[in-house]
Amino acid sequence: MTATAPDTANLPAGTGREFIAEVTASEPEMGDCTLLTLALPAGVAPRLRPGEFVNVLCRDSASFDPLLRRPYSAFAVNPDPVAGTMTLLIRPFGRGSQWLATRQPGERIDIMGPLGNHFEVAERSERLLMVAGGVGVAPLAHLTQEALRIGKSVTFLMGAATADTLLAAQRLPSEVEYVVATDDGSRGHRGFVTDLVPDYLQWADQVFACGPDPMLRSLSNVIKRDRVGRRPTVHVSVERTMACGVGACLGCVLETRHGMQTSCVTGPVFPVEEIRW
Amino acid sequence: MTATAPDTANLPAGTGREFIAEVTASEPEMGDCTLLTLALPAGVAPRLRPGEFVNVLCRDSASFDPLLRRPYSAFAVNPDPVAGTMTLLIRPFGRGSQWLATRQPGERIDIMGPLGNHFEVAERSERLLMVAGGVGVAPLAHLTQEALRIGKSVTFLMGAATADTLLAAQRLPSEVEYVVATDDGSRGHRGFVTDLVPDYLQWADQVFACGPDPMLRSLSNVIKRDRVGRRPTVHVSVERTMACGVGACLGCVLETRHGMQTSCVTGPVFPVEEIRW
Amino acid sequence: MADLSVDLAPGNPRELVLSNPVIAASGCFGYGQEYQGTIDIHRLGAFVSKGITPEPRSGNPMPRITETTGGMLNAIGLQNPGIRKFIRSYPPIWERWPTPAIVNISGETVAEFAEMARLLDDVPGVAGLEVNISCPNINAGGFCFGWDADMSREVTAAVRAATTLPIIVKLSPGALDVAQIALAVEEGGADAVSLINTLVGMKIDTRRRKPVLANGTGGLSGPAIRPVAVRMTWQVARVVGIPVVGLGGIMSLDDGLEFFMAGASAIQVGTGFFAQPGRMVAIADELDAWLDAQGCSSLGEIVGAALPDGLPPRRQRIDPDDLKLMSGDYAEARTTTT
Amino acid sequence: MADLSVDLAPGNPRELVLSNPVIAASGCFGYGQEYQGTIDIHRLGAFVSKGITPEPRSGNPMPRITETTGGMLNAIGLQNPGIRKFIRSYPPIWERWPTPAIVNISGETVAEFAEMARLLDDVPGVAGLEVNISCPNINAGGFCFGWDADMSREVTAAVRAATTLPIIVKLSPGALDVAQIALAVEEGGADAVSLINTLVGMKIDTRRRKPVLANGTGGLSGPAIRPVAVRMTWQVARVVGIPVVGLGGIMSLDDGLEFFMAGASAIQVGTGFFAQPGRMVAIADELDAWLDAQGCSSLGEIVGAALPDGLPPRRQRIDPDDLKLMSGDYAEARTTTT
Ligand SMILES: Cc1cc2nc3c(=O)[nH]c(=O)nc-3n(C[C@H](O)[C@H](O)[C@H](O)COP(=O)(O)OP(=O)(O)OC[C@H]3O[C@@H](n4cnc5c(N)ncnc54)[C@H](O)[C@@H]3O)c2cc1C
Ligand SMILES: Cc1cc2nc3c(=O)[nH]c(=O)nc-3n(C[C@H](O)[C@H](O)[C@H](O)COP(=O)(O)OP(=O)(O)OC[C@H]3O[C@@H](n4cnc5c(N)ncnc54)[C@H](O)[C@@H]3O)c2cc1C
Ligand SMILES: Cc1cc2nc3c(=O)[nH]c(=O)nc-3n(C[C@H](O)[C@H](O)[C@H](O)COP(=O)(O)O)c2cc1C
Ligand SMILES: Cc1cc2nc3c(=O)[nH]c(=O)nc-3n(C[C@H](O)[C@H](O)[C@H](O)COP(=O)(O)O)c2cc1C
Ligand code: FES
Ligand code: FES
Repeated sequence: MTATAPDTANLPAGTGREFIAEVTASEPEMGDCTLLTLALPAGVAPRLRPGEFVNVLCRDSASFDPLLRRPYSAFAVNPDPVAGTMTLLIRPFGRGSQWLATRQPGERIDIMGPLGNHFEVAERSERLLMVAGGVGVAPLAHLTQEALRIGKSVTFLMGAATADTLLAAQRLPSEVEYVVATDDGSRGHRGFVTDLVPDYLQWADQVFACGPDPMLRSLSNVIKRDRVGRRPTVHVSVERTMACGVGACLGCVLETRHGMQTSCVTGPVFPVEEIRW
Repeated sequence: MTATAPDTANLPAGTGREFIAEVTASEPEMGDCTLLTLALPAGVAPRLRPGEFVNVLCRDSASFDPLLRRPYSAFAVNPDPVAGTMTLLIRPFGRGSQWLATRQPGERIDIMGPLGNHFEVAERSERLLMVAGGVGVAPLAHLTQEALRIGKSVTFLMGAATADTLLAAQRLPSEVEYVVATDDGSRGHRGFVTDLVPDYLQWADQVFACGPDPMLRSLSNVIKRDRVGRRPTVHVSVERTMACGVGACLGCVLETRHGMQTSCVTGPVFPVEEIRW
Repeated sequence: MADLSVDLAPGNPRELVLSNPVIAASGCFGYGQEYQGTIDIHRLGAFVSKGITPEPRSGNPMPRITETTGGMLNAIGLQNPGIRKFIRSYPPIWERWPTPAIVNISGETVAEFAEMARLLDDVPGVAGLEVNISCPNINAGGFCFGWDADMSREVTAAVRAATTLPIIVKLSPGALDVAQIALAVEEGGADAVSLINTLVGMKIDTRRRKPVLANGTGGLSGPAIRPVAVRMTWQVARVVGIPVVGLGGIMSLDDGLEFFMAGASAIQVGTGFFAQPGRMVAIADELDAWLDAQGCSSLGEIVGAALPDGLPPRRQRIDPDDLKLMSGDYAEARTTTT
Repeated sequence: MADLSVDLAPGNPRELVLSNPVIAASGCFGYGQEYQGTIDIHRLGAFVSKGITPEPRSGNPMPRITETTGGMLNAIGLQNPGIRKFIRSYPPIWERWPTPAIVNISGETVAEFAEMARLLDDVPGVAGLEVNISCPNINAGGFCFGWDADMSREVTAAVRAATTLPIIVKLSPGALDVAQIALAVEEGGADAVSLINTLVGMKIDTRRRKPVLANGTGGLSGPAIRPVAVRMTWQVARVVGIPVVGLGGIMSLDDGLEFFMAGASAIQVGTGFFAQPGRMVAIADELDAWLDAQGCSSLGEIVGAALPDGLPPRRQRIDPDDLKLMSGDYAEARTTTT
């Protein structure tokens, strides 16, 4: 009987970091991806800071397929203390993401979060550069939303395989300068998004990046090569396979200057120079 | 990639005993049960004889929950050689039956069958007595359909817990005498369906029964006690957990006068006196 | 069209050549007839019969099977007609088939294994033997043959001495060090090893407060055990000079590729047949297509691909007489050392 | 309100009394802090810390975890700060908690185990030890302590001689006969045994043609292994006179009931926390309600319900001095026999 207990079993919504969220909207984006909006229990949305992630149970509780949760960054947040929502950008890879991407409004999902550290925008930083690769665009879209709210100016660089897997421009506030690169040159610069970075290193006070490891590595090389001194500071959000999401299993570690550190608690955001690739 | 291959992978519909069937209709019956109608590949429906069963994969092929197939008897068959269909009566127990009971028209299901032996109506039998317990009604409803077609007369005894879990009378042809028993007496005889059997032993040329083991055991006792000589002959369809459904695993055996016999190939129908309860 | 053929007894003049490396596992494919009409069994490289014992066995009481997460438990109890009736019933049918039939034998003493091997030695229709050493040795207090290197070598040598048929010894996952057992049976004269047999498990019906299976414990099979099976295949393939047949939870081509890359020259499918027989016989075709896509002209190119140092050198073909001779030595060796 | 309390060290004057029998398993619950804010950890009967070693360890390279059907593989490599830093960091926090904290220790020699036990003996905040004998003994060619009865007894005796803390010895599923190992550690002075640790498995990334885990092999946990864990719990609970703690794939109350009925006095939950922490801490409440519904006034009424002959008689409480004494004997006995 417990095997078929609802996900809600013993989860006083809102208290603690495990809660049930109801799907309120679903729409396609970036080709095969899905934007899934979830109603959050009172008090959760305001706490959710850019770069933090949630660990999602991508199955009903009676099944074990897949067994473990899947981490997702918030793409956008409505911080209303009562009617707050969170929007996830989901690219279908395997079992978990396919399950999550196909949830319909009204369905309820078991979520843990907010988890991990977040992107820190320094008081005196005025100009922020975002460098996004693929679904790595998610936490940076959220950060952009926040940065504009507190009056910063943002340049948003995005790279993708083809034009139709780029984030649609209208998904970003109009004040944002949006520059893109595609592998096939079907839109914007033909090549890597990191090729665009040098032009903005003078301009930017801070750089924030998220994407596949190869992209982050090439970014770190660009920085080593072209950055003058220690400015701009560069923070990257890394992606590692996770189990617990709270620092309990040590399965998601990253080798840094300070030794092995968990990407779920000490990360996922790290100063680029601290990571041992 | 193979992990997400469609169920249809390499199944030339209609050839062999594993095929894909599309759901054409679903309606509730007998309280929490579902009547699910499936379009069968050309040639299958006419081969399906009363008492035979199909072994149904109750999941999509990329999941292993549940791992094994679930056996179901046909409740009704439209033997059209081209547009033939089969209707299953599904009571929700656990994972498999719940999955199957919630399939919608248009969905495709991986089925093995027809499997097992069947109910034999003897040439010279005129009067047939059906004794059904719960979902055991399924193969007997199919048998009744066939028996009437070849001009036999049928008395149908059914037992259930309560009135609302009895098969609705209109599900049976009007020529059938339908007599019911309920545990709580909410309709018909209060008590076991087997209590009704003695009154019909004189009348019947053959008795066919299907239901839970306790019911079949009590039937066999009634027969031992009240049957005069070897008539009527009594055949019962038993239910055993199955894996392969084709006699390959020896997991579904039954102890009979002739030793251990598979209920999936030698059965599920056995002469009542041959079973060692 | 890559070359999918494999010889599972390269060291044996009688050979055991399969047209493709997908084999139906023992106890999951009956005696080869049962799935006819459901699938074309000749799309398989070979099949292994249900385990045979010297005398007829009626097996365990019911229930004999139950499901677990990603797997199933079985306690069939080796129900079978006994070696003599078996020989009269099935090999005559197999004789007319293109697909090699391998006979799985289970004994409770070394002598029983040897006796069955002797009876099967020149039976037309029998292409090879699979020796199931996951059985208790009643002369060793029910201690499982496959858990002890000496006992495993002894059984193999005794079977080797009784027949020139290709011998596949099926290893037990219960052993402390399966690689050590594999080396022992290689010494004993095995032409190949297969692994793994089921893990011993139990499920309790919490309503009835007793085990679901009448036998109490049962053998765990299915995808749940695949990681254990791949690991053991990898450990064994690194050290033996004879072909390794990998099995345990294979439900798709990708699952099978794990075993090939771990060093298996062929794979067996058991529980998978219960769920999706159509997909199981299609694995060989999918493998063919996959190899083409990878630009491989033969299966051999990926066998052991995941082994740090690749496969060890293959054992050379042995002279017919030496076969029995070598095993003879081991048989002696054992009798002196026990 | 049934009585859910249990003493896991009935033979030990220092006792190990839990308010309920649901324990967080080692390596899945960090050092007790990590899940705070997610769940109320004090709804647990106790928790076991991540495995500690004498010296700090940075663990294995990444990837360290991957999923399998119904389970997961991990190869963390015992990343931990080392016993000394550990003692400074965590027990002072636990000291203020109502929930008993059990420290899991992993050594590569008998001396290392004894040394850690000595250092922990009177550390406030440490309620007991869990001795992880699923580690290679570097003085025995990397042969796992938990695979050999003598080595298992020796380690237990050495730990027993070094501390009067309640000792739970955590058994390895790799042993040939886990019941024999359990009896050996009972002789060695263990207050309780816990089982099972992970099975060794491997998953191969067929695209990269190498193992998914950087370490190659990893430990298999989760529902996939539950049938093996229940079987071993059942085998051990039938023979030992000390409490048995069952674990392996528990994801719900019903899963836990299988272990209780197989003879476990308490259960541990590991992988389950990764998936559904809220449900794991609710198991004790569900158990309470279930026992009421069954008309049981205490958990003890169902412990061993599925054992043919029930639980063997409990070992009597031992005099403090005898504790070290008895173990002393075994320590000697061993040194003479090795
Ligand atoms: C902190 C963090 C934040 C994340 N945020 C997002 C997000 O906002 N949107 C989003 O779509 N994803 C995000 N991810 C990645 C997401 O968690 C994975 O894509 C997801 O776990 C895949 O699960 P699955 O069950 O679908 O795939 P699995 O079944 O686990 O894997 C299926 C196949 O896909 C491959 N695969 C799985 N994950 C990845 C990956 N990340 N990259 C490349 N191949 C992969 C596997 O190797 C396997 O071959 C994030 C990951 C982390 C750690
Ligand atoms: C030849 C044959 C014909 C059948 N025909 C029909 C049919 O026409 N309609 C129909 O609804 N069912 C029929 N069944 C039974 C059906 O196969 C089972 O109900 C089904 O397998 C349950 O699977 P599950 O995954 O839902 O339950 P599981 O997840 O396997 O079990 C869930 C729970 O239900 C219990 N359970 C499972 N099956 C039964 C059962 N049969 N009786 C009582 N408790 C059970 C289990 O013990 C478990 O506790 C037939 C069975 C056989 C052997
Ligand atoms: C129902 C059943 C019966 C089996 N009978 C035998 C047998 O008689 N002899 C044998 O060596 N293995 C037997 N096995 C083990 C299988 O051959 C195989 O080793 C095991 O199931 C793992 O493979 P799988 O996961 O593909 O099923 C049996 C397995 C099952 C499920
Ligand atoms: C990520 C991870 C780390 C583990 N670390 C340890 C450890 O340090 N010491 C130990 O004795 N067991 C360790 N284990 C084993 C668990 O404590 C437990 O025995 C095993 O996972 C089976 O239980 P489960 O299926 O509930 O997870 C670990 C398990 C996992 C999944
Ligand atoms: S996911 Fe467990 S420690 Fe990070
Ligand atoms: S279900 Fe396999 S023999 Fe009947």
